[in-house]
Amino acid sequence: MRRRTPEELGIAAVVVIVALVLSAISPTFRTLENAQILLLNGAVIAFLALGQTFVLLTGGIDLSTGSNVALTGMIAALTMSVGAPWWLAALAAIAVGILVGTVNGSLVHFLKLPPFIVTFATFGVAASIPLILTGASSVSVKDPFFAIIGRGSIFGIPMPVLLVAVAAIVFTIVLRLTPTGVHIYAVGGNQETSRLAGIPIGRTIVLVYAISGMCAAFGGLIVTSRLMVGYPSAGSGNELFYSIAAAVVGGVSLFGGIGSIPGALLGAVLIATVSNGMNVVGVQSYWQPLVIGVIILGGIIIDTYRRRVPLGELLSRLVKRRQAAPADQA
Amino acid sequence: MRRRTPEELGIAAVVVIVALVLSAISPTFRTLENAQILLLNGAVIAFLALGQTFVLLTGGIDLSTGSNVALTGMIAALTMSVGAPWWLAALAAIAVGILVGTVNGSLVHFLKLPPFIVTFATFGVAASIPLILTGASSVSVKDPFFAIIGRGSIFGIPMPVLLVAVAAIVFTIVLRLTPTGVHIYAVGGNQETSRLAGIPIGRTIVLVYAISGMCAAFGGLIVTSRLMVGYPSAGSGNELFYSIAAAVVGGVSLFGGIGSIPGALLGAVLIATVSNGMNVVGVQSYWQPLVIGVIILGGIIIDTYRRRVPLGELLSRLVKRRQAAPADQA
Amino acid sequence: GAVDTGTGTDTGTADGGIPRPAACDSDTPYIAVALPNLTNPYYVAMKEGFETAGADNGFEVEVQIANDDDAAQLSQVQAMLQKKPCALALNGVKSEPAAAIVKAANDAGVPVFTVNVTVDPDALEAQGASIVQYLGADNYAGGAQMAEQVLADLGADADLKIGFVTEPDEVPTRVRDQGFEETVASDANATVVAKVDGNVKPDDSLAATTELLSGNPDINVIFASTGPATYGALQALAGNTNVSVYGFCASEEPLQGNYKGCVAQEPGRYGQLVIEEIAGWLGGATPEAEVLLPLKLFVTGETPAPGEVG
Amino acid sequence: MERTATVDSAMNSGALEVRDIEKRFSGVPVLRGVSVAVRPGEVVGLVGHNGAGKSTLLRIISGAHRQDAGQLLVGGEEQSFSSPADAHEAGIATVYQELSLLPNLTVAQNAFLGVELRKGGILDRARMRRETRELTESFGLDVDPDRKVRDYPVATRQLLEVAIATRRGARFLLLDEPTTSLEGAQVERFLGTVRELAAQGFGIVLVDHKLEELYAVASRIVALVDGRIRIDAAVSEVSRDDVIQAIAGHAMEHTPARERIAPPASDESAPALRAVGVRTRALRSVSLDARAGRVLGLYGLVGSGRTEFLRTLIGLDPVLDGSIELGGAAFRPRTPAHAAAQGIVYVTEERKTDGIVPLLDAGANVTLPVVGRFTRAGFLQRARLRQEAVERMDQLSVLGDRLGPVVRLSGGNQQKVLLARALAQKPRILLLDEPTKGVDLGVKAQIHRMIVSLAHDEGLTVIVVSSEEDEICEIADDIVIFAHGSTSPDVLDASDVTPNDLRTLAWSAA
Ligand SMILES: Nc1ncnc2c1ncn2[C@@H]1O[C@H](COP(=O)(O)OP(=O)(O)OP(=O)(O)O)[C@@H](O)[C@H]1O
Ligand SMILES: Nc1ncnc2c1ncn2[C@@H]1O[C@H](COP(=O)(O)OP(=O)(O)OP(=O)(O)O)[C@@H](O)[C@H]1O
Ligand SMILES: [Mg+2]
Ligand SMILES: [Mg+2]
Repeated sequence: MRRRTPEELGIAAVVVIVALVLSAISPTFRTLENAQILLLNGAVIAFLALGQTFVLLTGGIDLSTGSNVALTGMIAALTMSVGAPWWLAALAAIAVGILVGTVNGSLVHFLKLPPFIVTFATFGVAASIPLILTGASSVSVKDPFFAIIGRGSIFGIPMPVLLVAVAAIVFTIVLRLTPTGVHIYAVGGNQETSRLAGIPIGRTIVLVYAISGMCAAFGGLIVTSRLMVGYPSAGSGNELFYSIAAAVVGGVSLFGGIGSIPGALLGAVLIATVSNGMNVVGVQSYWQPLVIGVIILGGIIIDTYRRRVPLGELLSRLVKRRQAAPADQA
Repeated sequence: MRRRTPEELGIAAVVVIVALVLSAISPTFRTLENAQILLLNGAVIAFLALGQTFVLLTGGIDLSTGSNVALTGMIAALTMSVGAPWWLAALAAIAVGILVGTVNGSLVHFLKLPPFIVTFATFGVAASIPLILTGASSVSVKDPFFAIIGRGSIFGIPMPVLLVAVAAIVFTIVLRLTPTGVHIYAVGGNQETSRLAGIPIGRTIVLVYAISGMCAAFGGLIVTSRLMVGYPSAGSGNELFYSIAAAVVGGVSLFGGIGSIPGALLGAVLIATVSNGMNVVGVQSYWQPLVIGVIILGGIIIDTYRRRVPLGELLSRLVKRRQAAPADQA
Repeated sequence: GAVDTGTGTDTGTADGGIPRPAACDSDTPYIAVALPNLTNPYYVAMKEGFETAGADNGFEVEVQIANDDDAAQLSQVQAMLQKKPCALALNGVKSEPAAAIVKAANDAGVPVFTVNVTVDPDALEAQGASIVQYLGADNYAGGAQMAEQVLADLGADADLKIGFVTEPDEVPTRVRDQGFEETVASDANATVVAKVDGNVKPDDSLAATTELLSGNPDINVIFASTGPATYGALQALAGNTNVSVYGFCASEEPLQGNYKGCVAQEPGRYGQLVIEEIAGWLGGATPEAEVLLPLKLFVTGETPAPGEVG
Repeated sequence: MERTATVDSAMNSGALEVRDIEKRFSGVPVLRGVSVAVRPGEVVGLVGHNGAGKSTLLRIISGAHRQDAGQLLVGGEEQSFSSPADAHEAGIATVYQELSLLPNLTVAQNAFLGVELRKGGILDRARMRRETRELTESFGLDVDPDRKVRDYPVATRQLLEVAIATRRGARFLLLDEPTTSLEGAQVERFLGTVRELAAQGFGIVLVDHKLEELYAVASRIVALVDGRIRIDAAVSEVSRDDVIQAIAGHAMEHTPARERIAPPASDESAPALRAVGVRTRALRSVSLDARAGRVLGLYGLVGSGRTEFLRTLIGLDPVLDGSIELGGAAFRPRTPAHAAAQGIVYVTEERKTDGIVPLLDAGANVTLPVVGRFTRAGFLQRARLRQEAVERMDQLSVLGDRLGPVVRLSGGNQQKVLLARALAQKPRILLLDEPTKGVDLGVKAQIHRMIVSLAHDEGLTVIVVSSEEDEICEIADDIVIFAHGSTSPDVLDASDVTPNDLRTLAWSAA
């Protein structure tokens, strides 16, 4: 019976609560335009969080994703600067993103290295290449149609938001409805068992890192297209951190085997909402890290509490809480 | 027989190899002064890595440690700015560092929250407080004797290096020779099993975060004392990342239960050596992230390989490697 | 003795004129240059300025990049000081921590020429350190220039709702904000509505600006205190004609539409000027304590040339 | 604490008793009012079908779970344990069903976990090492106190855990299926220890599915069925048949499984699987033939290399020397997936490490290796998958919440899930390592029949490793004895061998 309520409900509730509070504080927060802006600004982190979710599900971590944003964005800009059309540039960026991921996955699997170190190394490599290629300067995008990725919209929904939505749907299908999805959870749940069960572990691991790399490429394309310039420090800010936090807030375990795409997406929306709310409501920039931290913490406390206690029992538990504690937390 | 060679040997060998190569390339690298500078610069990351090791051993992670450097450094500077002597300021900073850690540990243990999120939140809080307290400006250190922490030296050994050495020895003793140490490994090995064995899990978890907070405070004191100014963006660079990487490079598992203080220390020395080497040898700034990444990766490959194959067998294995592959990776 | 308290030696050079290290009299005097990073094109240009001018003036110039880490910059400088340079040209990562670097150079008897980022005078005094010269843009004037331009364009008593896209954690940007704010205050109808943090990055500035406007739809003027912030703010505005953008110039971005004015620094030239100041000093001239360079103003229809950046 | 000191304190204190214990998990009742007592010096044998609630009861007494209702008394005094540490305090030591030593710690560290000896604030490692050695030696274990527990085989770990439990200053010992990994001689030795401990005044609760073992040591038999006590009587007052009747719900036919259907004559054609002089890191020389339609039993002492051999067949350890043939053709095991492609399927003896994926549900665990077979256009056919899982689980009578994480199933039911997984893979050659570990006696007989039938009726080649001589004799057609990583030269015909012969043979080989 507890199982029936989806795991993501708690974090969804938190998102709603935070949005309601912000709407109450600021009338501008609750406008449709602001909702668009919120989602648009959250799109890159959401993409990274989606990719990261795959990696985390197998018990890995992908630190390279932030600088992969810069690398792929730069690749797109450079490709266009030599005259290629926008779609070719986009493909090139995605190919490079997947390549970085494939390298990560191969090193992790075939050399049995800790993912933290492997992706730390590729993080450095991916950060250096754009700097080396361009001498730290930016590269303007030449093909105006490239703007469609970051600035276009369909029925008023910004293209990056659509891309995230499509990716989330596809990824959810992959995880829930294909053998690969089962394999990903199994590898993260118990790699030894998975090996004995004949699951192609190598393929699974390389795949998740490749997906993460692809997501980073989409992040790079969005950033570059929104600014219409490729620059080497893109994605070097809080993106990586926030994207991992988004996944974890959404219930993805750093130890593998637990979590879902909708959860990670909701985590990203929560972070986007809070970040947007800060600026819209006008919280002083010094206070922002503190407020973000406290809200996320509060959210996860609510969520954790809900997970442990089925919604129905919540009230009665609150009364006689003391007695229940030790054993069921096992 | 394999047991007899300490786990840390591989990474020590890597440090030696890297140092030898750098010495061969650059005559300045192999000077005594440069060794001092190298260790001095590595001191903050080493401290953070030592603290992080405790947390990682229990299967947690401490992201707050970077901004805790800023917070504690600022506390020291502010304490002196109201007239307190340097040692009182140092104690105040250490107390605040421990406090932050204790809050982390308590939230992790008592509310059963993911360490990533808890310390992500305290990271924000610890980053905001110095900004709020001082309006983002720096606070000059008033007591000249405070310089002893960061600039002093005994027998030519810089004080921060001494502090790291003392801390490493004390921590090694704690981990290897006290019940608390055994409990830390146990909790990281399997928390449920440890609970069944009657280990005081709560105390252990709070303790490791407190130690990490204390190490951050030492980091904060060193930074502040070296620059003789408390400033709110201290520790906000690569410190956090590098300190975790140092621990992992040194053989500490992100999943808990495995690793040692000497290992983490060697990891920190490796990172310090590589960072210093880059600058001394004159690797172009654009190339540095790439070179650092590749060297660390190379180091960990050597180390992993050594761990898997006892040194003696190494040579014969190298010859007929193909045949041996599948099973040893288990 | 065995124990060095690290409280420093009083070299006495702080008050007794500029020291002249032996290296200054070699054939190619060695000049140490410390810059914060190379990910901002600003410093790329400055580095080139240093290197070209160094070659022209017969110096051996070594440029070290701190990757925005103050402590790393300190140790980089310490490393270069061991090679006994003739002078140190310092663009600190942050104003206050840089004082420790100056102090280290003072102790080594090496004169310090600072550029672009001022070293906090209080911190210098607290540490008993001194610099020879500060050379850089007049940030306050830059902000003020933009405010004047706003008032000239929109009217001295225009109803202004101003939003800032800035970097509140850094001194130069705060000084620019201050210059703008204090100058625009002459218009009684001007109000500063909100300030957001653009992190000196175009993407963060883009996001922050969209949110700034979303929260404050009545804003009609944006002041962006850095080049990347200006660029990001412009991208955030695409199509929105109600808002005018003023700020420090985005690199090579033509001023058109609602991008109405910007001021530019010339980091390459700053590097060159520092070298020339050092050369002049070696030739016997007395360097001025402060060289404040006016910023170059650009208005609608103009485009900053390469190297002219905010 | 010294054992003699424990005896004294145990003598003058009363019984450990639970009254009307109730426990639910997610609303589902598991214990429905259980009352039972154990007095010092007494061995209570606790039996019950898989999922009856035995482990849950033990976990409540040991403070690992909290009961929903009911009381817990020690020496007539009501206790309230809020953690296992409290139970330790009250003199209760527990060996849990799932091995719970910490593999990343050394033997000595595990032995003194939570009760470390100190000298001047730091660990007295020399003394702990010494006492650990004394302790393990008294249990006949040859282990190095300074080696990590992960280096030792399951059986050793199991005995080690019991040994450690006795030295925690305990008066009561709760042992949850402590013999599942032990081979015959070890079991006997272990039972001797239990008797000795009882004589010293320990009150012992022993959970075990093997009635012979219980009848050998218990003074009282308690049968737990569906969360209620069905039998609680002195051994002399209750017959084995009564117990079986209570647990399995029906009297068991005593016809040995293999006599039900005659095996095909062992023909002289090429064996389905042949090993010739196989040498690996852990095996010296293994040669044997396994024939289609027959069950080959591998017997040997712990550490003799049986598990190693099975794992070598699926490519987990490289073959250094010798050869393996599959249906006459040379076969070089590469990976489990590769072996599975040849129809070779392995069921592990270590559920926790490489058996289950703990947080996936039971059905997903069953169908894990075959998900790829249930797809259409690349997508899972979830209904068919579920159906397959349910069928397999029904076949093996998996009881409990099949939709929750498999780790929440009782131990025996997890074991059934592993077997169900093997069946789902439709193997040609089935390698079973301790297949009925922890399975209750009703289902065990059923599994035995199933194994025999898979070979005899469906023509599979089955290789079974078991430390239970009875089991081997019951289901195997041929038997090969392992010792020190080598096989005995001759194949025994199972119909000629008694469990006792097996033991003698294994000992003489070793
Ligand atoms: N932590 C838990 N959460 C939910 N259900 C549980 C949990 N632990 C046990 N159960 C359920 O309680 C029931 C009794 O389990 P228990 O482990 O006590 O059985 P058992 O008698 O020891 O069986 P076995 O002989 O297989 O070991 C089972 O249905 C099991 O699925
Ligand atoms: N005495 C021992 N000390 C340390 N490791 C051992 C010992 N005996 C066996 N091992 C290791 O334990 C593992 C399992 O042992 P093995 O497969 O030889 O046992 P087995 O005959 O299957 O016995 P069982 O399955 O009954 O435990 C192997 O990896 C083996 O190398
Ligand atoms: Mg059980
Ligand atoms: Mg075995």
